[in-house]
Amino acid sequence: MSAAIEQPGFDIARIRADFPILSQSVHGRKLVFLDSGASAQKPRAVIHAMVRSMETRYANVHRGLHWLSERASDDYEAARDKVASFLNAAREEIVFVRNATEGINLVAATFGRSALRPGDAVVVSEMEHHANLVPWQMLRESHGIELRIVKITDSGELDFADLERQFADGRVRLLAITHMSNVLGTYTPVERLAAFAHERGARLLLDGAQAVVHRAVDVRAIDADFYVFSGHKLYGPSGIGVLFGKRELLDAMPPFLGGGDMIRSVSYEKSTWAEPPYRFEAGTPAIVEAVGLAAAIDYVNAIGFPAIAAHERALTDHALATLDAIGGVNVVGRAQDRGGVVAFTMDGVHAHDVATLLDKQGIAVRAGHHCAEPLTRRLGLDSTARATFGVYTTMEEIDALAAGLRRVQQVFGG
Amino acid sequence: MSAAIEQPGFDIARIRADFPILSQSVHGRKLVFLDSGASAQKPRAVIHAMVRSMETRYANVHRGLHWLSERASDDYEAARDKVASFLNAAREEIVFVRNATEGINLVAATFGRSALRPGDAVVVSEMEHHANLVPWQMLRESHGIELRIVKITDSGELDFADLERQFADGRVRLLAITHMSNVLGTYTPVERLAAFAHERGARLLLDGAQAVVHRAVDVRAIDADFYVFSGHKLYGPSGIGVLFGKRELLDAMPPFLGGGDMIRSVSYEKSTWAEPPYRFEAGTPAIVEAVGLAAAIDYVNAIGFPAIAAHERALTDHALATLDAIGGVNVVGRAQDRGGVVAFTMDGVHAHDVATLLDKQGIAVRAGHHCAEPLTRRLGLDSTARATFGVYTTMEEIDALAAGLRRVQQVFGG
Amino acid sequence: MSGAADIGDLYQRLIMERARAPLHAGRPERFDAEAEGDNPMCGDRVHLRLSCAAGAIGEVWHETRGCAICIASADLMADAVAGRPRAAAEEMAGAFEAMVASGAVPDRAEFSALRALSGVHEYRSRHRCATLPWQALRAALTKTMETGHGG
Amino acid sequence: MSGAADIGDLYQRLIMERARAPLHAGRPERFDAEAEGDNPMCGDRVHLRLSCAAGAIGEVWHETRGCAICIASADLMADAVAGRPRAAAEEMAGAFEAMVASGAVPDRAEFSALRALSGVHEYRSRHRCATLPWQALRAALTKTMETGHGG
Ligand SMILES: Cc1ncc(COP(=O)(O)O)c(C=O)c1O
Ligand SMILES: Cc1ncc(COP(=O)(O)O)c(C=O)c1O
Repeated sequence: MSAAIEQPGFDIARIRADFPILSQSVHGRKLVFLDSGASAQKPRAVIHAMVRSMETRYANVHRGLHWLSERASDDYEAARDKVASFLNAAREEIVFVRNATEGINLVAATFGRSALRPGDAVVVSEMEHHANLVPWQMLRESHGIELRIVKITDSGELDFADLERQFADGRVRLLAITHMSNVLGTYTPVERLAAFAHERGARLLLDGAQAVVHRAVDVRAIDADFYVFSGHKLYGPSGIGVLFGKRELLDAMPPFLGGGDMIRSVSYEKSTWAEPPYRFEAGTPAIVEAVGLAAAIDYVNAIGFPAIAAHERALTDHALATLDAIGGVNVVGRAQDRGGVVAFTMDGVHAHDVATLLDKQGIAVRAGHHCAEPLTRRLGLDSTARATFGVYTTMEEIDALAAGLRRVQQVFGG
Repeated sequence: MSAAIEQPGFDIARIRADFPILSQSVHGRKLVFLDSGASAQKPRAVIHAMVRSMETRYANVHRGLHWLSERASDDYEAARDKVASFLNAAREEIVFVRNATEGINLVAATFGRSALRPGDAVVVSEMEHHANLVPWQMLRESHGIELRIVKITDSGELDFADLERQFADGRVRLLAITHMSNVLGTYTPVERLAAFAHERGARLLLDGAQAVVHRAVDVRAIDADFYVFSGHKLYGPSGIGVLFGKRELLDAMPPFLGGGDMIRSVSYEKSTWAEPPYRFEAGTPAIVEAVGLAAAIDYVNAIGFPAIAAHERALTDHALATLDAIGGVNVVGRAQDRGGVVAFTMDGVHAHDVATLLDKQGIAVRAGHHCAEPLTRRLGLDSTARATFGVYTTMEEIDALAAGLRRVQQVFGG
Repeated sequence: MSGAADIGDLYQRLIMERARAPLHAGRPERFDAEAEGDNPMCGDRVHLRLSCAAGAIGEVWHETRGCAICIASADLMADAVAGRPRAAAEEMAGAFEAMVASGAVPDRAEFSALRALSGVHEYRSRHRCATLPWQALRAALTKTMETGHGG
Repeated sequence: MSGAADIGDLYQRLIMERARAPLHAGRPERFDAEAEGDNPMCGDRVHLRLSCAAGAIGEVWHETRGCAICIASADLMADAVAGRPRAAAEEMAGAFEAMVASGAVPDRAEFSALRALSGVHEYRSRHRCATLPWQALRAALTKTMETGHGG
């Protein structure tokens, strides 16, 4: 039945065949991987791109005058071009980092310490991942900024009335907010947030770690000032992430880490910095991982975001309907605009026990606070279980989850 | 002839067969890769370990309660154990970073800002890579430490008389120095430096980016306080490096980047930090790359450092003899204890032209200041060409380099 | 894949009973030592209180917020250490942690009930759930000794 | 792999001649504009000085510390732009950079000697060596215009 609502033109069987790991068995059961929101699996195209880089085109980049180094540099910079067009940015605006977390820390340490003054305020929301909270707390400690938390509504959406209040005294210089919650699945209205912030003289940083996987992102159209994401959630390698920053902002920012490649010239008295993006990439970068990320972008582009979004919408609708139909299972987050992240609790059963008992059935979900401890408390909870969907997730897997949850209830005598 | 001095038990043909890239042709010539000091090539074992990780054991680490996540966490933490025993450290003392550069920046940003006070001095040497100079310059700017440069002798060794002078006023709190110069090939006497620094109340950071590839390193025996290296120079993946720090030092250090995984608990008012090493690993780490690094360590351990060191000593002796025999070629660096890094100039020919003309012959060397601009100036030079050796380098390749250099001289009418 | 039994081997009857209706849950009016253990990664939290006399543990009470494994572990621990000399209880804590780490059940009478938790071994990420109460016990015992309390 | 000819195609006779014995090297006593270009990545440095009159370049001198490609490029540039109106020289700079980027030689008389440098195209990491003198030229011309000098 479920298969019938599959999108036309979206050949799920072929997509699944691209991911070697999906044919694994776990505890003797077929793997049902519903933890892509933590990190996605890698298609063969990504793995092959990395192998090819290491087997045929590898050397250190930028400073080599020989053939292999030129090829490796070409590949690395082509990856930057790929990311730039993926986000609709210029290549100078794309900085390679380790992950979304490092991207936000980079902004906090450079923009934060140069463009923000003690007493300026940074606003984040109640639904941030720790990656978009802790760096600002650390900046509060070291630099004396004020950190403000904008409320969310009970349905899991940004509370714009509260946002107005947070901005009322005119001291907010940066709004740092998730583009998609990794617990509630909520998409934030980013164009509106950009206009809102800019009208009030603040910059907008978007944490796109979740959003970028599910939707086409156009940083120009959004008018975002900073945008971060991680390669590993986008079917790309671990160890590589992206910071987009508007050119004039990056130009004005001091360096982050010091070392090779980020300098223009070095003397003991004074060193001068390279132009962006190189200013922010100290030392040997994640060369092979950048190549893998480029392959991941090609992969999702080939499927196409309209198809991906439709697929995930169908999965999410099905998941919400299916889980709601199980008595005692409570989905958290009811935003109007929400995506393939479904967190829930089960009456009388701790999320850890849910996850362990699902795992025994081959079903991988995550349980805990999902690196959003304050949000979990805001919801009045200690932890939730969470199923997240990727391009390879099927309707049958959602049905398997529902069946699995019923078995958990049986074990707990429900 | 050269082959005759090959080490017994060191099967160079078999080793070369482990590295797929070495069978490449460049400009129609057999590749002679003499740029391992910039980044080494990857043996099949490393590539396979990464592929296996992505094809069969991949998920995000640490927070998962399901089978794949436990496997990925096991692998990631087993890589930490592997690195710990590689350096003879405890696993809590091993922090995964992107590269040696990030490792030094981490120490500068955390130890530097907590254990050093404005007015305290940090000593580096004239032969540092920018990675071990620029972070201290940045700390000078932001934190008011004093940066002192200890001289090297004309043979390219540390000048201990000058080191005494630099420490004379008792204000030095950290000696940060390379374990092996990436230009001169000099090994520094690290045990002696540790004793020297410790007697004077200073800590010792060693930049092992080059050394760790060529020699067994025992941080306990050395009594180093911090030690950094990069995976990519050790035949491992890009995007992963290591910081070793003595446990009591790491324990006392504040975090570096903020985000997931590095916290103990998070609330808006106050977050508390995880224990080392996790305190210093914010966000999703380079999981697959850690696995690849573990495979690289297995690979070099299987060959064995005694054999590697002997091989490279033979190569270096041969290279020095061979290049010295070419009139107009001048090797820089004549330290007593030196390894497989041979930088040189050619009379009347700029290093860039040397590198390009060697490349045309399939021979990959590096040219420039090798991220050691102040050292290059100290040597009275603008740039040098540099050949560096790895486990797969052969005597014949050194002969090819010598022949190639003679051809460069012909082109330049020598 | 029909019923619940085949997937629930970790969740044996004893564990489920104790998780649902612990025998030693609660907060006594009087006690000689207390300690908390928490695992911020998942929010599990155990608050232990115990009576001591003449170098031996009297009774143990726990307030546990957490998963079934954690609650059952706290409750079975309370059974197991009641009346034992401090040194013996500490030794048991070590033996329990070793059982979880290795999966091997110690061949001793005191583990006849505790063995129900040996299955946790297979779930490395759940080890902490089972050992948290024992960590809290160690902390409580250390504190008692420091203050000379109940000695 | 016998001789030098087969590897030295980039290093044509003209380039080698100019690198060894540049015709326009040196520092004139009088000049109307000057500019420096440097590539800190490799230490290449070009110091240009030029005379101007009536909106046109007179003569160009260079002091170049760098590789053969850079020296030869500076010297051939000095030949090529001497006597040309500023706008024409700037246009040539663009055409030269395009030639290096694409490898395609413009079909124009002014490039009869400059074409010797088209082979740099194949060596992406050397492009900067060839274009550095032209960047310095642009800088010198911009400065002349700003100061109204030599106009
Ligand atoms: C001595 C030395 N230190 C530090 C580095 C920096 O290494 P990475 O670029 O991997 O951070 C290098 C390599 O370039 C080096 O040779
Ligand atoms: C919304 C959100 N932001 C940030 C992150 C951090 O990503 P990473 O761990 O790759 O830095 C995550 C993923 O864990 C996330 O879901």
